[in-house]
Amino acid sequence: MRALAPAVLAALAFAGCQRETRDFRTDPPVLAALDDVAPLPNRIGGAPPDVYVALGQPYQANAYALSEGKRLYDGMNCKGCHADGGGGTGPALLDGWWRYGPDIVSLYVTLRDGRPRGMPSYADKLNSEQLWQVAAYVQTIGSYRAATAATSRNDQMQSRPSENRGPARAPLTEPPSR
Amino acid sequence: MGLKAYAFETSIRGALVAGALLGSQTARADPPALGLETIGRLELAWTFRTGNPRGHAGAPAVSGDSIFVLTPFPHALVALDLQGHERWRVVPDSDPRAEGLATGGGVTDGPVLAGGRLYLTTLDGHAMAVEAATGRVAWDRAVASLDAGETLRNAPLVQGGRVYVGSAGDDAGARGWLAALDSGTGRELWRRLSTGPDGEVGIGPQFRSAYPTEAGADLGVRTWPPEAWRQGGGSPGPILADAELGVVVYGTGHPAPWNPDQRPGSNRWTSGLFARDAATGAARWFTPTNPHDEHAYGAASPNLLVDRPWRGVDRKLLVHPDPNGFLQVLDRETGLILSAKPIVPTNAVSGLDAGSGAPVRADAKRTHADTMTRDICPAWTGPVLAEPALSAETGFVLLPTSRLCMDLEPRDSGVIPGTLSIGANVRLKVPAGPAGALVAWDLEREAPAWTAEEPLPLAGGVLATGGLAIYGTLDGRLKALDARSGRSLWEYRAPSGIIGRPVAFTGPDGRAYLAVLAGVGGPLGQAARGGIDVRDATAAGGLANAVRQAAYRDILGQGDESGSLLVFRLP
Amino acid sequence: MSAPAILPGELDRGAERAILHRQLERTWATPAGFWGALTTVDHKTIGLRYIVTAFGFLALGGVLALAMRWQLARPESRVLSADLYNQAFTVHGANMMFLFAVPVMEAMAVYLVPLMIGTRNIAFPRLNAFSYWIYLFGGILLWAAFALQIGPDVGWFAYVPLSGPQYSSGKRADIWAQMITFTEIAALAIAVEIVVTVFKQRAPGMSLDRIPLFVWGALVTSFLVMLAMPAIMIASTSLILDRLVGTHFFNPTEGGDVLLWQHLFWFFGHPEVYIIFLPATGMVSSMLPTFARRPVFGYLPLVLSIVAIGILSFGLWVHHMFTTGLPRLGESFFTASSMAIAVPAGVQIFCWLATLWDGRPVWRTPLLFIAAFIVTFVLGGLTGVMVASVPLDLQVHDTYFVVAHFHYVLIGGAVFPLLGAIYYWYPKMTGRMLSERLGRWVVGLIFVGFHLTFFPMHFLGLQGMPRRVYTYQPEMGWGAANLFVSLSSILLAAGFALFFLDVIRSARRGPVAGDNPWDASTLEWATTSPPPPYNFARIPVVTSANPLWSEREALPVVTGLRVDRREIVISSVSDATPQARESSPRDSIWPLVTAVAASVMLIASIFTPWAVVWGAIPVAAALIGWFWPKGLPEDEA
Amino acid sequence: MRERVAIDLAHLPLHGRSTASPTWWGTLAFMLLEGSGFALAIAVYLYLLSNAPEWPIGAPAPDLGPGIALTALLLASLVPNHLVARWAAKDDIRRTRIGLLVMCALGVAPCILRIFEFRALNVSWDDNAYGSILWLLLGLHTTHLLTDLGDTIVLTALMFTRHGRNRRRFGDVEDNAVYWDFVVLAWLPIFACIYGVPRL
Repeated sequence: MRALAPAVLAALAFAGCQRETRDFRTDPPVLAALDDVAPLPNRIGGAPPDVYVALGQPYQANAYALSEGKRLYDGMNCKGCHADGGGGTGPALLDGWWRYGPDIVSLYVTLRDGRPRGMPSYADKLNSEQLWQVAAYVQTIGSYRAATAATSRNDQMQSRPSENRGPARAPLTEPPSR
Repeated sequence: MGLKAYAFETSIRGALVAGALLGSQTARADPPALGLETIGRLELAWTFRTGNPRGHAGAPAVSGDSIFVLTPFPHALVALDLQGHERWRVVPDSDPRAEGLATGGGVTDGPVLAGGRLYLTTLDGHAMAVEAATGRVAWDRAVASLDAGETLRNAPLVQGGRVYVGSAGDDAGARGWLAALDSGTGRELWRRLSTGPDGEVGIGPQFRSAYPTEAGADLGVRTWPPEAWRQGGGSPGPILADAELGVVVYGTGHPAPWNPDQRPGSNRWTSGLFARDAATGAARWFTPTNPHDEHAYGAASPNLLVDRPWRGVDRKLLVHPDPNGFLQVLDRETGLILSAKPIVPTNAVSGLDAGSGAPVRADAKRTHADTMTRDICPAWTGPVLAEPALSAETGFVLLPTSRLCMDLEPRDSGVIPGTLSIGANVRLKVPAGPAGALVAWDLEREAPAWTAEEPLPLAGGVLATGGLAIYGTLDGRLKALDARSGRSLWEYRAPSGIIGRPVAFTGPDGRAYLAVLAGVGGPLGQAARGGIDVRDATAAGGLANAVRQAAYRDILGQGDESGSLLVFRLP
Repeated sequence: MSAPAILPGELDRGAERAILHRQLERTWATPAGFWGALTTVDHKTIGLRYIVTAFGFLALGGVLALAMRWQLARPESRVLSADLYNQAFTVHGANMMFLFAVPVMEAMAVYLVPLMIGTRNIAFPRLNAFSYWIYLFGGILLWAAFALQIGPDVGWFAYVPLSGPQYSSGKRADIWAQMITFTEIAALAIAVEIVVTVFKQRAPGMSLDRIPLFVWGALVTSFLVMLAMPAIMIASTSLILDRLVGTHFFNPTEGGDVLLWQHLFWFFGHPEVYIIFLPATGMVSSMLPTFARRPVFGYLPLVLSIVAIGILSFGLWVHHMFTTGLPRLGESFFTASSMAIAVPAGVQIFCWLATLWDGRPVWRTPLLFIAAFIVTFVLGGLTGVMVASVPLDLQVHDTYFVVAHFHYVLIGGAVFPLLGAIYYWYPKMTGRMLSERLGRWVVGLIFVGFHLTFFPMHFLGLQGMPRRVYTYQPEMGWGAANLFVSLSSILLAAGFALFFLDVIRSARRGPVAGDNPWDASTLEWATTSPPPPYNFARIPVVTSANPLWSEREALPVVTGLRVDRREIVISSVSDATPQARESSPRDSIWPLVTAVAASVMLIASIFTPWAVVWGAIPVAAALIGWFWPKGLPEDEA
Repeated sequence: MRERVAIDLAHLPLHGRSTASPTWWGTLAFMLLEGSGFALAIAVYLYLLSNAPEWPIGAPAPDLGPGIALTALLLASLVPNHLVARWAAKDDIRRTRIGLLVMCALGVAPCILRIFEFRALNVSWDDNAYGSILWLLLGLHTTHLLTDLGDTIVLTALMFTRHGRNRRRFGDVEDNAVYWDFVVLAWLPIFACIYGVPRL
């Protein structure tokens, strides 16, 4: 019986752990609410929608969401300009020095509305959840979010060291020359 | 020697004064002209910083005592006097969205001077005419649509009162076209596409191909999967004109998307050479060089028109350094391929089929969706990116070559407006040995006369004048060689890598000048300036992978914050 | 009355039986209490623990199976979400194969082999303790992951590319792969122990032709484990490397190959079936003579077919891959060898039938289970011959036909004999009998429930119902059969529930068994039930293949062993001539410490490769603690 | 059950050596299972090779220098290894101690060379499958080198303590020598794969 108390306590503590949920379909009202971002007037940074916070920022630390983001990054031709983060016609993402900053809301707005220098809008191609997924994935390219969740390399041509290989990659300390 | 170079009027890239003929015509006993003896004394007169960091391709235009420079996007057209003082400047409105379609570093070319006017095209799709004397804009037409993924890269060709403009943007899934505008008003006279029904392509009764494979109705539709021709690519390369025959000649770009399995068929009329009636745009002939292009080669390389005897008969020739690595010599009256020899190490194509003119592809280097093919030579960039030149003194064709190879993995991709539907993973590679070379090609022997090896690929055009071959390198060296032997005679270290083409001219003061734009960029120089993260091997069309190799690493840091015009003068 | 003090070097010669027992007790017994439980190296304690844990996992896996049946009972049911269903069938399969079937067979060997060959403890008893802890931690890893909804969701064989870095995000597939590592380390450790125990610790006189058939089964199984399990270690390591550090073993674009996974997996996976099946046949061969009341018919053919099955099992792996488009010749070869293995399997069945035919069968519960096994396994074997032919396999691959087939083979071929074995050896393990009346109910419910559950699945498979789908549409017409299957599974579950009930109840209240309740012939029945910590006060000397039947008056034994240290007899490999009096290690906490350190290293290495570097340091420290001599009598030589 | 004493075993030694020792057989069993691991890793190598249009993939063949040096060193270490085994069999504590010190040095040296060997592969584990299997093979063998080195070092330390003068410990030294033989011999096919096959 003495052994039972710690066991029950351990089980309770375990029960409090966060579950990794994978919803394959999100409710339409949530989808609508997820689009309710409030960017700052210069459209750099801002506040995420309430529902995003209420859901516990479900995209940035969820491996499934990140890999969905990666899949969309590939399928939506992001690679055509940004390659696998190294850039080309579009700016590089790997270095983490971004024109509109590292904030997830900036990324969301960038993807949804586009940016003047050639970045197209994806508002009519992706729903809000997908936009969040891509934004969260792009954030991991620039190493702004290390840690608890990451995608891994794809089964295709090796383009750069696997995302989760070795210790987390820190962003460059100096902006690269433009 | 029965040889005539179409150097200026028909110049592909718009320099009024270039090549040997002018040099020899304007030569006076004193002061000396640029030549083998005098080149050593050439000295820098002045430089002009353009303030634009992109790659500066092409050459400035020169007229009397004025030099005209069109900077890269966002463009400025600047007129300078021969002392380097700015006379006037025209800054066209620019649409920044064009940057998103600026593949390969987004280099542009121009301006072209004709009849006292400067003609230019802008990356964001405008064709313009500007009065050379005053800088007044005579007309300004939006001819290409960014919404459709179209941009304008090549300099216009001005001839016979018409301005010929070719679109770019096959990586964005745009259909390539060639348009003729009225040089006086900018009114569009005709526009012919590279894919689609015969009516839109301009295939009619005039069309006679040297090859039987090109006969048939609506090949531009039938050689594609249903509707695929609507985003089929095929953007024209640099345009040449032969006034005598009344034709314009150009190569068409690769079909879109890169993945060959998404577009089974021979994909007419991409990746081949077109000759069109200069007045109506009707096609005269088409010679495919890379049908059902599997390596994104296309055929849009800079060509040369040469008139010389061929196997004892005087012939009008088209010298076409095809991106698949073979230098092809065609009869430009019929489109018949007379000769095809590799100018760089190749393995994707082993030779040409005599009957159809089609390349014989090596099975080991064919590409398929989701399959990586390693070490395909040459790379998609092709062996010759910039203008070759004909050396009048020697008769050699001077070819600035690159010897890159690539790993290519085509993947399925859809066309999404505003994006580039390349869909392929590609890594460029520097094979063993030098990455570039200036090749002096002897048309007579169908073999190189000499080869000047370079550690980096050559991405700028060549100037042949006074028995010299003058060209710049990606690591910023401007070099002059003896065109007969390839012996190095003179070298100058520029502040940035060079992808432009030098021009030589004689000023009103009678002194010999040499001008060149420095400013590294373009598909082979893009990585020099930063903005590319080479940790991703596929960045910048795979260039990052090459830059990570020791042989190519010298290019890093060659970029300058601003391109510049360097003007040299003999004392 | 306390035993007199034990003098250093004292031998067991003169002592009275009662004093000898107390002296041995003092030397061999594990101290009572929590610390003793953590440090014990007694193969019986560990074996029992192993068995109980494995049956615990069986129960958990069974609950998952019921949940899946609940979900599938009706079309478009919403009991489990698609994601949860994916995890459920993966965890069910992985749990049953890696946490129940293999470990329980090895656990039975850990418990029984030393008793059956007449020695006092298994070889490398500390490794044995370590093996259990590692196994337990691996099992907890899988189930904790499932509870956190990061359970693997890629099928129990985790085919790439689904389980690879691109399509399986998060750590789910890594948890599967690392769980494999845990259970394989545990299984390999036991295999080494069993081999060395059987080779070197047999009672004097137990030459090769006197080894009980279960021990033969365990021995051949151990060799299968040692030769086959490295394949899955290489495979799961490559998978983790692909996922963690970006290697390209399974990335076709960079020269890897997805079929490589299947080759490696089935090179292990097919012998795996025999790793489960061979001990089960050994159990049958060992139990049958007791209830047929005669020595087993055809001892030599039985041994040879065990060995033959062991060897042939390595030539079969490709028959799991017929649908991958292999060369025709290869397919024909593997079809032929799949058919060939039916020969030794048939020899076994005929030997058993002959034993029964010639004997005077006593129809107790274990024998009923054996009968259920023979019927069911033959049916499973028949469908096995069907799927071994390429054209049919192409048709039924990945359908419920295959689900039915392998449940017939695994439950019919391994679980039925195992349940019989539990009924048979339960009195030895606990000293009490299981209920014969309930036992007949258990056999009946499980046998009927099993066939009603799985036989209709053959038809579902032929109708095209694929495996691993979380639901199906009403128009498919599978609803009625699925409902029937789901309802029948309740019957099967009830049988197992009754079994668990009986096992728990009888442990306290069952009739006292005595040393040899079945009047069996093998050595484990020569000692008390349950056996003392030292198994045998004096090591027996073996004179025949059925020693307890041939030496009915008095069992010949050896003397001259020390009582002040844990001492066992080492004998020669072929004819078991005594060679040395070897010591057997005492209890130690270090195996547990090492297992904890190794578990931390293995789990952390799911997240960072550096865990292997830094995690190796505590593991090495623990191993030094494990092996460093403590100056005990056992260290003498 | 009644018992009758049939044999008295008091005359038997308190510890078996060589084939009479369970440790010896345990070592053999571990060699068998590790050997099958090596064999399977080599099978993976050959399988990938048979699939590849070119081999090695996208890299020059590994440089020979460190590999040959290491192989020579390993083969040379067999001599002192067998001497140590012989001295241990004779229970010669002094020579065994010296021999073990030599074996420690001969265990450290290959590990140092191994660092250079990884560099000499000319390919990274994440470049392509060829690099992956090369690193796996070399890593697998390095693990064995390191574990046996650790084993040897601990055993050496043990032999210098009061526990050293014990036949059981001499037996451990013998078993350790057998395992080192295995580590060396297992290297030879791997060496042939890594360095020989790409040059065929």
